[in-house]
Amino acid sequence: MSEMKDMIVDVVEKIFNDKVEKETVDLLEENTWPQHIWDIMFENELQQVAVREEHGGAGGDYEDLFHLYRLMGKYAAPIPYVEHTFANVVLENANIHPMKELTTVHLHANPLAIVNAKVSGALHYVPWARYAKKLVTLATDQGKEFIVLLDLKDAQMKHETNVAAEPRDHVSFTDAAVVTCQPISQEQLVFLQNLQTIATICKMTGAIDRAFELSVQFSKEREQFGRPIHRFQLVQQHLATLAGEQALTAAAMENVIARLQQGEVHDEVAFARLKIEDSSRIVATSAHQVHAALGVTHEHRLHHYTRRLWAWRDEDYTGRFWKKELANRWLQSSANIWEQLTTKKHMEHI
Amino acid sequence: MSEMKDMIVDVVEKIFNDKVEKETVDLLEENTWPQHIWDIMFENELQQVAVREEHGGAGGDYEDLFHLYRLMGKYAAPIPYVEHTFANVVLENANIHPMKELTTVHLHANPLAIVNAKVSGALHYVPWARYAKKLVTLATDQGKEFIVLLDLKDAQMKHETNVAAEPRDHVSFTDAAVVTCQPISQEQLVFLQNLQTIATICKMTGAIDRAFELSVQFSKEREQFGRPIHRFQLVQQHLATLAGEQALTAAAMENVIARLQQGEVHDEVAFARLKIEDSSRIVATSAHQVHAALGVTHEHRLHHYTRRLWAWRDEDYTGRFWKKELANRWLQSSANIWEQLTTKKHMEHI
Amino acid sequence: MKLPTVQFTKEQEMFREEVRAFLQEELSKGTFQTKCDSWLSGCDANFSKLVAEKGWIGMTWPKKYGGGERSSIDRYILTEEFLAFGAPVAAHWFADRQTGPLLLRFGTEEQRNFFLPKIVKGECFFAIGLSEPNSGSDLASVKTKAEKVEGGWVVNGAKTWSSNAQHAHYMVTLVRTEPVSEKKHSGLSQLIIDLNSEGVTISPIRYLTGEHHFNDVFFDNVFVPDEMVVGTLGNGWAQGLAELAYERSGPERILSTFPLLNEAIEELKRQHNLEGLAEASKLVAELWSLRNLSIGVAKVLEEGGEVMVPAALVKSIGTKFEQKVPEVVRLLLDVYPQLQAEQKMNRFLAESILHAPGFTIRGGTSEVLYGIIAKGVIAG
Amino acid sequence: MKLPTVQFTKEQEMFREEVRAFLQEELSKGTFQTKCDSWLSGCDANFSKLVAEKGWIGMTWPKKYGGGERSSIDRYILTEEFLAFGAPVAAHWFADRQTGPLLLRFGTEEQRNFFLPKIVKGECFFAIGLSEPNSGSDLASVKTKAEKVEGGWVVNGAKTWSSNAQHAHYMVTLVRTEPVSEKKHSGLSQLIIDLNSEGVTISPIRYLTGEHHFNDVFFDNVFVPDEMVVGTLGNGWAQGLAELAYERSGPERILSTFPLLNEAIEELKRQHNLEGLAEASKLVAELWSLRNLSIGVAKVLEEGGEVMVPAALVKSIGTKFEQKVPEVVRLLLDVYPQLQAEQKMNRFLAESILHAPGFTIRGGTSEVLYGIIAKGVIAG
Repeated sequence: MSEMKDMIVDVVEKIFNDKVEKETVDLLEENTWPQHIWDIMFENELQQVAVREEHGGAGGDYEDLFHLYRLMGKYAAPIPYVEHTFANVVLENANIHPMKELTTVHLHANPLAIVNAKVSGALHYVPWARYAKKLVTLATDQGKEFIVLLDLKDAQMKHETNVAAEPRDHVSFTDAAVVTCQPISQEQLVFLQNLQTIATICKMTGAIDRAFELSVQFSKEREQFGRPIHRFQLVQQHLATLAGEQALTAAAMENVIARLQQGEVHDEVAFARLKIEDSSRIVATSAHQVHAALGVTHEHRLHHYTRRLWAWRDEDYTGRFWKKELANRWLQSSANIWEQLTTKKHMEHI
Repeated sequence: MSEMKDMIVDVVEKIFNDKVEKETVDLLEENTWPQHIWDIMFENELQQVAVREEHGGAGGDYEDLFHLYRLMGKYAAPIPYVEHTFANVVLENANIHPMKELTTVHLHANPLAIVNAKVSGALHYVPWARYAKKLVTLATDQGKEFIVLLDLKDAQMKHETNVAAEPRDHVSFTDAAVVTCQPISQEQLVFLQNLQTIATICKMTGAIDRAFELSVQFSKEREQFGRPIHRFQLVQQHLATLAGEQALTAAAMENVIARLQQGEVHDEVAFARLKIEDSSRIVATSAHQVHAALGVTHEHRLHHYTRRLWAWRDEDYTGRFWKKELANRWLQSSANIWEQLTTKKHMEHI
Repeated sequence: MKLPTVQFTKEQEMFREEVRAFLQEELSKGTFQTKCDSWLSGCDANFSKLVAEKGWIGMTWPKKYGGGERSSIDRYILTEEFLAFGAPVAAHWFADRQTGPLLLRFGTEEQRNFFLPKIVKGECFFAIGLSEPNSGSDLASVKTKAEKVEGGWVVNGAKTWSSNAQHAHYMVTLVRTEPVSEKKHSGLSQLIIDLNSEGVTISPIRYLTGEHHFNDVFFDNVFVPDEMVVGTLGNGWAQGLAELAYERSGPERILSTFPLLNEAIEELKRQHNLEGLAEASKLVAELWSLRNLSIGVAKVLEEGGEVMVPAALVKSIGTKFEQKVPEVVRLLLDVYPQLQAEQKMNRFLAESILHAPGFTIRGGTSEVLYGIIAKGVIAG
Repeated sequence: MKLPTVQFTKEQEMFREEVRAFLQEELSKGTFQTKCDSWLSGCDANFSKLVAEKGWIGMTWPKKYGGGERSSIDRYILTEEFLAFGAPVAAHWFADRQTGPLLLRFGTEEQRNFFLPKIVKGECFFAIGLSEPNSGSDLASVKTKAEKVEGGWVVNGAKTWSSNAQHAHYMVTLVRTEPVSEKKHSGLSQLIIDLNSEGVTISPIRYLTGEHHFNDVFFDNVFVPDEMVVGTLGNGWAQGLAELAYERSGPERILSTFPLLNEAIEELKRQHNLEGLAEASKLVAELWSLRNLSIGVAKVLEEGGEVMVPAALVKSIGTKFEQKVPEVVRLLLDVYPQLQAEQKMNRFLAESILHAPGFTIRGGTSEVLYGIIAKGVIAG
């Protein structure tokens, strides 16, 4: 862990507390976004966190970056921070110089094809593509996989959104030029799968943090039948459920990151991803039930968090992907599940 | 529906109320059973319900019989009534004369083999075999299926029990004589599968009736923190859950029987079986939680019902069997599920 | 709890076929597009007009008011088919489900003669004014006040969560006609308020998706003539409770996400996915079980029986089932929820997920229902 | 709620291997047979003696009392391995988990010197006397009374649900040493009662399976010497609360049905059942998540931090998970639950199903825990 973690987290939380009002998040639904917040982040060099020193990095490591991702979830920050910084993580892992201009990333499916150094193919649900200049993605050339950097002005684009109104565009290329590309090994790809999954886990953890906080606050303020609703056993049950899922997901995130920092992350990424997918359902259900009618209005900000949970759980490398992966790993192992759980594995990759 | 249904049900409920004390049910755990209750049932010709007139039947039809099965569950009646009467149902459906002496039945798996008119093979978990004289089961002879009646004195037997301490014996035959046998068509077998499944549904419905009743009663009598526990919201939630499952399973049972009586039962048997399996879990969990520590003692009679639910849900044609059956049926049908649900099908069999 | 077992007659089955053929045809003509939760979100006056032409609004009401004098089981079948097809029935929904039965039970002959024929023709839509800002589940804490004046009442206050009030002509409004006494349920009355009256302001409450289904309705010295009082003055609470049974046990508490389940099973069949079909069959079994109960309640209602507790049961379990459908389906199929998607599955999944939180809140929260059921059960 | 993230050290991993090798050997020698819920149902003084010989009872306690002065993380690892192997640890369980820490915190030097070395040697087992007939979740409603006499106290009353008291030598007993005042939590004290004393009667409460784990313990003018008072007179409630944290957050609230899960996954592997393994992986993910939390609480406990709320969380969610395991496993595999079965799967499934109802009741019902958690959360 970098020593600056707490400081960076404090700085960003302060920025978001000041600048990311509910109305700011609502902008996405009007098909625009608060560029000024992006710019403030830039002025504070926050897009450079965890970038390598030789590439102009501002210090910090993956752990710091991941804790910022959690804040993106906690504030439903309507900026492509995760996408841009993770695109740069991918580029650096492929030994490509990271980008300053807005770049997005799409790894988990539909690799494009490279033919005669030109790229063709279509990608669904590319985050923030309409606002980004560049795209980092996978492409195959004669059976080999490459990380490619593409210019989005070469793309045909159809604007779409996820259920949280975040941009998820349909992007297609026909014989587009490759800005740059590098081959990527299977081990590197697995490592990037792990990293991207952790990124999603962190965003979701943050959204759960907030859905829990909002519910606690609401249950103190809201009165029914003459007393604050947190005095009712059935509301207490919801609060206990929410507190439990929040604690479990926060601990899962921290444990996965700790393992990553020790170079020992393995099945834990899958476990944390599966758990947070299930927690999302439980948290969204209980948070909405506590908030009752007020929570389903657009005016209340709860939906900024629950809709993100509903969107994010089905994006990137999902629980579906990871549970199949676990099944395959276990089938190939003679160790029983207790041994699997209690024996650290050193990452084979990178 | 036979007009005598309410009368028969009243008679048996009265007998059980008088005679089937908790201690009577406990006898099974001491490896004995209350023969006198069997005898009283016999004196009242209750073993003859739904038996054909020409076979000495006492009137009544399947609907009457099934309502008595529900009472067997509701009183955890420690007698092989369901087994004996259902064995006779099977015999009559195979055009074999029903038995007066205690007979049991085992249909759902492991058919025995007939070679040179002799039967060999082993059956697991045969209900009440140790006390029965005869066994009705399936056997195959050169690829053809038969309903066979066997003499249990020809069997080797290992005493086993289910989790409710009911006798479920391991029974094996080596070149045993066939008392009588008749070939059975696939359609007849499907019909018997339906009937046996309905029988189990009825027993389980009765056990759910009682687990619900006991919980309501307990929540009125038990005080905690100075008031009856039914005044606590979390107990109310359990009571509402139990009331719901009781209502759902009772309605499911009645609907299946109504369809059967109209000769139109089809997917409904599978639906009711799947539902009652799930309801058993919900009911056992909530009933025990309402009863708290007292409910897990042997002294309290709740376990007579919950243990039966846990045992019966895994016996005969289970949810596992029926959900596969439904999947296969649907795959072969061009009708969508709404059409399946709302269009009556006439039984193809019998 | 013992409910009757209803087996549909041949005539009823034929009626179902008739409704289905109509919906199939309108669907293929593009008159409507299937939606999940269409009884809230599918508001289309033109479609309601088509339904009216078939004689399917107020179909159980007396012929002298334009009704069809059909059985409530026929109406049950009709409603089921609408929901299974996800047809846009929201415009006439409340008038058909609640206002008509209310007027038939408590209304004056003049009210019946004036309103029912219009409702039946699909020309008069109603909204419901029950909840108030800050009242939440405590429905009896009504603050909207009607003061007696010459020839009528002057209403001041506000109602909230009024579905589709922006398209409705009238609102059945629960107001306080006597000052608050010890029993907060007393002194309440139901008034029919013309939503075009002076002093009425309707302002949208946007749903979390941004959709406009719900409204705040404000009353600023709105005059309501005496003849618009429904039933007995001061008896509004009891009259309102009677409505709740109609509101809680219908197929709309089971089928709101059915179009998703149906589509999912069709997709699993296309994939020859036996494991998936087997899992989905458990949902269908639950649906079938709930439906037996719901039809049983409909039968008791028709016979004038008491259904407060079983109706609460159907609602609490049924709406939980509706919420469960998208959560199970998304694990059975690889599908990305998206409201604007071209693929039906993606769209139905998004609609179901986004509307799900409301299912266990609207029409009585599950928490309130548990209390009602438990009290009923304890009282025996 | 912020808990520390614990990563095991190399030494700790080696310790785990050591425990595992021991258990593997004893298992293959037939010293014990794996059971679900073995910390309640596996009571074997001989096995406890073997554990004592390894220095694994009271392993965190000071050396001067015979302890090993090892970390609570080591003890956590040890406990996990016992439970994962379903080893019969019930005999020394309460002395090790609760009585030792209680005496170290509140006991006199004499008490420590007398009891701890015996416990460590596996020669002295304790039972807990907390619940009383009819007290249920209302633990503070203690009626068992101790009256002051020359040189000690005379105890009358009864305790219930005392696990394995029939095998224990002593019982830490919560009694009322002052008359009931307005605050029912005050005036309570903890006494160590020799279960061989005159006037003590232990009678079995059979579990629903017929097994004998629990007991009623009656006190009829039982004399308890002054030196057997633990801590401060009248402070028994507070002292007892401190014990609860130890009782609620350990691996025994997560792993009671683990042997079944382990066996199920091995079986799915044998069947090459990828779908089943994928489903089972969700349970393992839950287990992993709970374990992180439980270990975090253990770490805070070791550092003397406050864990009332997170311990209640671990217990309420962990025991629900323990209950869920058999219900998921039985749907993944074709297995018939049977207590006397030869096949491990059938036996583990029966043990898990039959013991499951107790998980969410013993040590604080889930209903009581929800209240504790919610109050903690609201207080911030």
